Amino acid sequence: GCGTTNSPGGQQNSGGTGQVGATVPLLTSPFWQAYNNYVPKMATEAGVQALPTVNANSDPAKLITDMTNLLNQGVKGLVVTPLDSAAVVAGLAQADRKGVPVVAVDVAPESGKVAMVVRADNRAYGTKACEHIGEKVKQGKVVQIQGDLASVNGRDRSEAFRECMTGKFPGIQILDLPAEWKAEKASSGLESLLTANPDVKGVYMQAGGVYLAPTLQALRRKDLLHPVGDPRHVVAVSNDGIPQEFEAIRKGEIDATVSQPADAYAKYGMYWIKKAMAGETFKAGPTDHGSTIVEVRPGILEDQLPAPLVTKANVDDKALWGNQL
Amino acid sequence: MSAPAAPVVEALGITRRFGPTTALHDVGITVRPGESHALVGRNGAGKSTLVSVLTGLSKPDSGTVSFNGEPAPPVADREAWRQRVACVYQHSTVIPELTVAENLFLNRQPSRRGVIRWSALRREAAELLAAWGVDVSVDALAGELDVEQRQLVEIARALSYGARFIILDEPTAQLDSHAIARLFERMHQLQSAGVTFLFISHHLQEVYEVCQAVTVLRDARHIVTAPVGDLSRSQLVDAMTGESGGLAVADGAEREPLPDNASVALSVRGLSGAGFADVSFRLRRGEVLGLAGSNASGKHQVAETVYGLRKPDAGAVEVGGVPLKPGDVLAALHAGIGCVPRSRHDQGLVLGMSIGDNATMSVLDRLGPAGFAAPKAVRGKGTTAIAEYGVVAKDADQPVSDLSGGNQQKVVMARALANDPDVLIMINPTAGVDVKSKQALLAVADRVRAEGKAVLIVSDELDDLRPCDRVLVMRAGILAAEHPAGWADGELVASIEGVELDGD
Amino acid sequence: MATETAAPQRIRLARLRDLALLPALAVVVLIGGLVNDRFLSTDNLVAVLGASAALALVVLGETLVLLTGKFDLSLESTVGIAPAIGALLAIPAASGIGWFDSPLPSWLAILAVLVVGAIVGLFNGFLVVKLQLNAFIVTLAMLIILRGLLVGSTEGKTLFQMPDAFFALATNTFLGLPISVWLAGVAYLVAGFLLRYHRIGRALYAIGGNAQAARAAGIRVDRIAWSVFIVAGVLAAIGGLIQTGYVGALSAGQGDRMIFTVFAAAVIGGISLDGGKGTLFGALTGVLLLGVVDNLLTAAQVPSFWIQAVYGAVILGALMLARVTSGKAQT
Amino acid sequence: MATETAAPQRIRLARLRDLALLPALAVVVLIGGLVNDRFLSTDNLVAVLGASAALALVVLGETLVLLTGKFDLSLESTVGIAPAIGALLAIPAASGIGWFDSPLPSWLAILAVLVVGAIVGLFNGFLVVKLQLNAFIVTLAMLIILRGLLVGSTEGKTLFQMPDAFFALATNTFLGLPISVWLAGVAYLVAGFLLRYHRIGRALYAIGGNAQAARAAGIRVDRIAWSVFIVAGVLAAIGGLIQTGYVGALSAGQGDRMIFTVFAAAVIGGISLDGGKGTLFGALTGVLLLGVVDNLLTAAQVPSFWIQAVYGAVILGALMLARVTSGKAQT
Ligand SMILES: Nc1ncnc2c1ncn2[C@@H]1O[C@H](COP(=O)(O)OP(=O)(O)OP(=O)(O)O)[C@@H](O)[C@H]1O
Ligand SMILES: Nc1ncnc2c1ncn2[C@@H]1O[C@H](COP(=O)(O)OP(=O)(O)OP(=O)(O)O)[C@@H](O)[C@H]1O
Ligand SMILES: O[C@@H]1[C@@H](O)[C@H](O)OC[C@H]1O
Ligand SMILES: [Mg+2]
Ligand SMILES: [Mg+2]
Repeated sequence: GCGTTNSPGGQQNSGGTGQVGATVPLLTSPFWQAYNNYVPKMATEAGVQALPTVNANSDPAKLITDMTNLLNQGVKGLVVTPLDSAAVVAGLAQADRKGVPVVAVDVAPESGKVAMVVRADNRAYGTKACEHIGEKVKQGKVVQIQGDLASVNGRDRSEAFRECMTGKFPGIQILDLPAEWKAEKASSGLESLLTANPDVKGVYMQAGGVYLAPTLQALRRKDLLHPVGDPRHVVAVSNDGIPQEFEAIRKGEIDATVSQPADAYAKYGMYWIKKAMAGETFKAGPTDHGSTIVEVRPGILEDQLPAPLVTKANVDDKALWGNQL
Repeated sequence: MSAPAAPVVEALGITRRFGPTTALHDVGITVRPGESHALVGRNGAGKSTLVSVLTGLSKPDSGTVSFNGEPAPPVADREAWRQRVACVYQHSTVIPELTVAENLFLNRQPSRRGVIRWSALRREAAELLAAWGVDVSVDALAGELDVEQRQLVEIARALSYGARFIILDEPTAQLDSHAIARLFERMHQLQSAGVTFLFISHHLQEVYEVCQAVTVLRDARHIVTAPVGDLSRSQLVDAMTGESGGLAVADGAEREPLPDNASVALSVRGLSGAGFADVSFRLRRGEVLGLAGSNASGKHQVAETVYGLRKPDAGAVEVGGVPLKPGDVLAALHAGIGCVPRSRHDQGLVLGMSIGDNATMSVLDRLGPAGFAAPKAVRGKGTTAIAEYGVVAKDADQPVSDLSGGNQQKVVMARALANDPDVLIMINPTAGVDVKSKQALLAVADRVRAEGKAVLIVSDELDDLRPCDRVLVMRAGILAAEHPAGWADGELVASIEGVELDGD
Repeated sequence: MATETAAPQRIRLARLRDLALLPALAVVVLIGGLVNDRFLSTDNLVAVLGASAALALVVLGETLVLLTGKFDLSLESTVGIAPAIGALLAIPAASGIGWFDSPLPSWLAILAVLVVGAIVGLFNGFLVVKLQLNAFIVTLAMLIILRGLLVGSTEGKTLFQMPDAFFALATNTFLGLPISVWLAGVAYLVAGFLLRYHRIGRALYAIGGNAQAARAAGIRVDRIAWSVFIVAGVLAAIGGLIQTGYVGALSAGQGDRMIFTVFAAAVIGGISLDGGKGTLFGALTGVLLLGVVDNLLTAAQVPSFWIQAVYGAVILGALMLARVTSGKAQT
Repeated sequence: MATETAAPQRIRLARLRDLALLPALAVVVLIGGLVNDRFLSTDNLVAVLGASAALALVVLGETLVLLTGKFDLSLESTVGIAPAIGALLAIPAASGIGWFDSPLPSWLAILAVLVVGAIVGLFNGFLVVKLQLNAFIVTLAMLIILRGLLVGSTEGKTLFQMPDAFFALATNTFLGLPISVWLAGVAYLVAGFLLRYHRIGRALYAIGGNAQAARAAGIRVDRIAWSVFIVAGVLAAIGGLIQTGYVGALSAGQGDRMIFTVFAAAVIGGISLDGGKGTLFGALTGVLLLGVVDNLLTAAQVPSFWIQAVYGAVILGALMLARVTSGKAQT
């Protein structure tokens, strides 16, 4: 297959069978909830015997404990969703000691042994959002509603967004709103900012799953919710790709969103773990599903799944996971 | 003559258990209309428990209560109980964070269509207190009153319910003689107006002073009920203790006078602080000194300052000729002072901890090497204390919260003496303590004196002061008089109250 | 007599406790006005109030519980679960998430929100008042259970599809203020009035101050303490409804960690964790202080990495200022 | 005499308080063994211990503070900030995140971790004991400040480039158990011994039971209460170090929300929030119960959407069981 090499009878630990443990980082975000629902479905499709998912509840230490517990239960493969690129390494080491292959989803570990990383580029989300907003706004103030500053995804998005803005759109001033993935912080914070700066021209929501509704509510309260095309329209770009974001795009309430592929995360997580359990090893190059494997750090291969920017033009695309629920 | 009216209250066959403890065993009591009926017994005899049954606060396991010949209302109907009986409980029932006015009218605040009328409330409260001669602002928080004021407020409140039957559970334990006199005067007035009292006290002379009948409880059982005239004081004590033999408290007047060369154990010079000024006295080895005065005289503050519980504004304290660091209890302990503090519940005991723990609390650094205080050593000291002070308890591991008031006081005494002090300060040492225990506690003071140490007894109870070689009297914060042993009761009382007697 | 002169001064101090936060609040508002010229605009003040309404109601509930000397940590979860159950009753099953094919009418669903709050309070009260379990740990367990039920019953999904009535409290306005703000205002006035002028209100203080004494005075201690849990649950449910409207959706994380803020507001507002002490006015100043600081820090664009530290420092500063101005040790 | 018969039962009850959790723990372990045959394997039991070591140390610190009748919420933030500052001192600036070009040697950096814990405790103690500010709200403010400082000083980045010494506690083993477990075990033994056999330990109980009486017995109440804050800070710092080693990195969220678990463990273990009551043995059973339940729920394959609700329900169940077996109201 593309991007894979069959290892000739390498460390065949279970012949590709046995139970697989899967984690989720948190369940209070619609995005991860969708992922959580895709896991058993995609596992069945791939013929992988997955245990019920385990929720780390935003606690990196709990993730390590969960991994330990799963390994002690004798799983033969792990599909983990690290909360952080570094704060998973101890878990990876344990899996390695037991010869259990690991696929990491959403976050690439800093080091340690993983068979494959399945993720879309979070920096690219920030850049895409910046470009879309920058093109339309050019000059003026833009709010970015940040995630939890202690989370790697939120940080990547923030940094990329800011870098891109300063580089490409020097006329734009960014107002930061750290909202910790929390709806009410987004709502009240945005209202404060809009009151202090009635001339805000654009908003970047780093997590549409949490921030879409409060953003729209705040805009509505400040009487700034005008459809795309209206000169008073505040450009809004979101991130995640849940159905409600698509709905808002259709209505012209927001301009675009980056679809973070929950389905593909689950699907290729299972796809790679199955192969890894069968003893296959992989190398950089194109895959059989249109993506490319990149060696992001020595020894760490990443299947970089596409995360399409969804606008009015492609919002009805059936291939988007947000249109399949 | 008409048939005798039904008793105001009649309790029959009352049994009340707390877990395995039987606090009341088949106890009965009958209180006749218009009388003042005393209820006496040693600490833990069951008096307060009987009170809580008679006021409907706790339901007996068996037995019946009736008022004026009718069965008592159901326990849930507090209102009905309150019309039949009012009570000053032994333990404070004020709400510290609420004002005096509100405490007086809690849950019956004057209101119009459900809206409390604060001005009326304050006015009625002021009237109530004025009628009682209680000199307290109705706007003061109850928690900031001193013990006497608080007690008076509680008494005024109990009387204001309009019940014709009033229970007073040790109302005089914390009052000074002035306040007690006022209370008795009031009781007389009410009694002539037809109010009936049930009165509990460990001061037996009070029983003879205000009561017509007396009931004795012992070990949860009813022993005797009789007109006070029918029981002599020693018969009463025998009934309470279950053994014969009167009371003997050492009297300072019967001792040899101190040798002139007795060295000075404690010297207080020009001590001033909140509530007292320029107090000086010397206490010699082998001497028992009394410090008397009303609650407002500042005597407690002086004693607490000497022990380091308070910082003085001016003046100095020397122990055995060595100046003492002010405001430092530990320094006082190391200098050889021991102290029975004013309130055993506030300062004397950690109720949740054992007898051993409490008895050793002031000497934790002396139980073993490097600060070790092995449970064995603690228990050992506790066991010794139990034997030495006659504490009625199962063993040294028993939490002091389990003990009766008098026995708790003995543990405080053990703590004060744990460091084998050269100077023993005892503040209100026998408050709330039964006659027999009082005797035991004062005997300790005498024994300590006999060992050549010095004792300072801070109290206004004559019984407490009797063992003293001399008594200093404070009034309004200053030393006002000195009485050598052999004083007459009336003379000392007058001195404490600041009333001049003719021909002294 | 010594105490007589002491008394009036003491009282002044006791009252000061409730006003203790005003100087701090004034300082923050002043700084706000200097830093940002729109800070004192009507718009912004309305925004602060609108953002604080939900918190204010939950703080009200918690304050009542604290006054009786108990604890309720689970209110934060009620903020999430109560409106969620209402929403699940009101959203048609066809949309993939509701419970019934023909869902309840809005008014009934909203009533259900309140009922859920009441039931949670009833259960807490049962465990704490009747079974005499430790309030802290019981309501912590309830917090976890209810949060879990919320995640479980919505499968983590955010609910968007509720009828408009669910959003009305936060979105509709009257005389320029959101209904939620009026509601919170009225709730504080009514509760504040009852606490000061009604026997039931005074009973709360009595119970928190000395439950045994309250019982001796004929106050039905258990019944009232239990009722307070129920009232607090209902208030938290209303707070949750307001939050839902304010945010425009109901995520499974609604109310998460809110209890810290609730306690912070109540306690810096002078409510004692030991019971029986504090007033609603104090609690309200606590809520407003937090709301104003939040607003101010965001508008001032304190670098986002440092905003939390500054927020904590401002609370600590306010606390110390309150300590100095009221001159009293805090409990 | 009546009291004499009462005594033995009272004492038995007082001791039962500390053992109250054992039946619940036994039931959970039993269920674990039935549900999953690997549950009682050495591997799994070691895993439970390893996962609980950090929590155990923080609970130890909190227990000491609670025994004296105070509160410290900020311990959860110390778990993050203390090792973070040590790490920033030990990582070369060249790596883009450390503070010094030539960083401190590991041992000095680890000493710094402890010192940071001590300083935080010192500051808390100053505010609570000296200035007599409310412990709950002071340490809540500190919690927020320290969390903010952590996010600010790391710019939210996760630290993982520390020298190996930072990970040694959790990764190195001795006789099959991680050093962290030995350390926690020794800490509990020593502290438990001091609490029972040393005057300082007895003084903690006395202070928590009745500070006024303790003062009147010559115990230096303020000095000891203050010291306890410092000790708790140091223990939390060590807990943080263990956590760092356990996770293999130090994220800016380390310790986040931990304080709930800390209180849960201490309180279900019989430590009273009113002070002066409870033992370390009880607290330890609380820690183990939570660790075992956590492990069990994963092993029992409870669906993730419901796992939290079940966790809460188990805690509540354990609490009720403890109530029944000890037969005592809980405070
Ligand atoms: N709430 C309770 N729980 C358990 N035992 C109790 C309780 N109240 C009282 N007792 C027990 O009942 C007995 C009687 O107590 P009670 O308070 O009636 O004594 P008392 O005669 O009032 O003593 P004192 O003179 O010290 O006030 C005591 O031995 C005590 O141990
Ligand atoms: N929780 C309890 N358990 C067992 N016995 C109790 C308890 N509380 C009180 N008692 C008993 O009730 C009786 C009276 O209480 P207590 O000893 O506190 O009165 P006291 O010391 O005389 O009070 P005061 O100093 O206020 O006059 C005692 O016999 C005591 O044993
Ligand atoms: O990456 C995630 C974001 O997209 C989601 O919506 O919320 C939580 C984050 O972990
Ligand atoms: Mg009594
Ligand atoms: Mg007594």
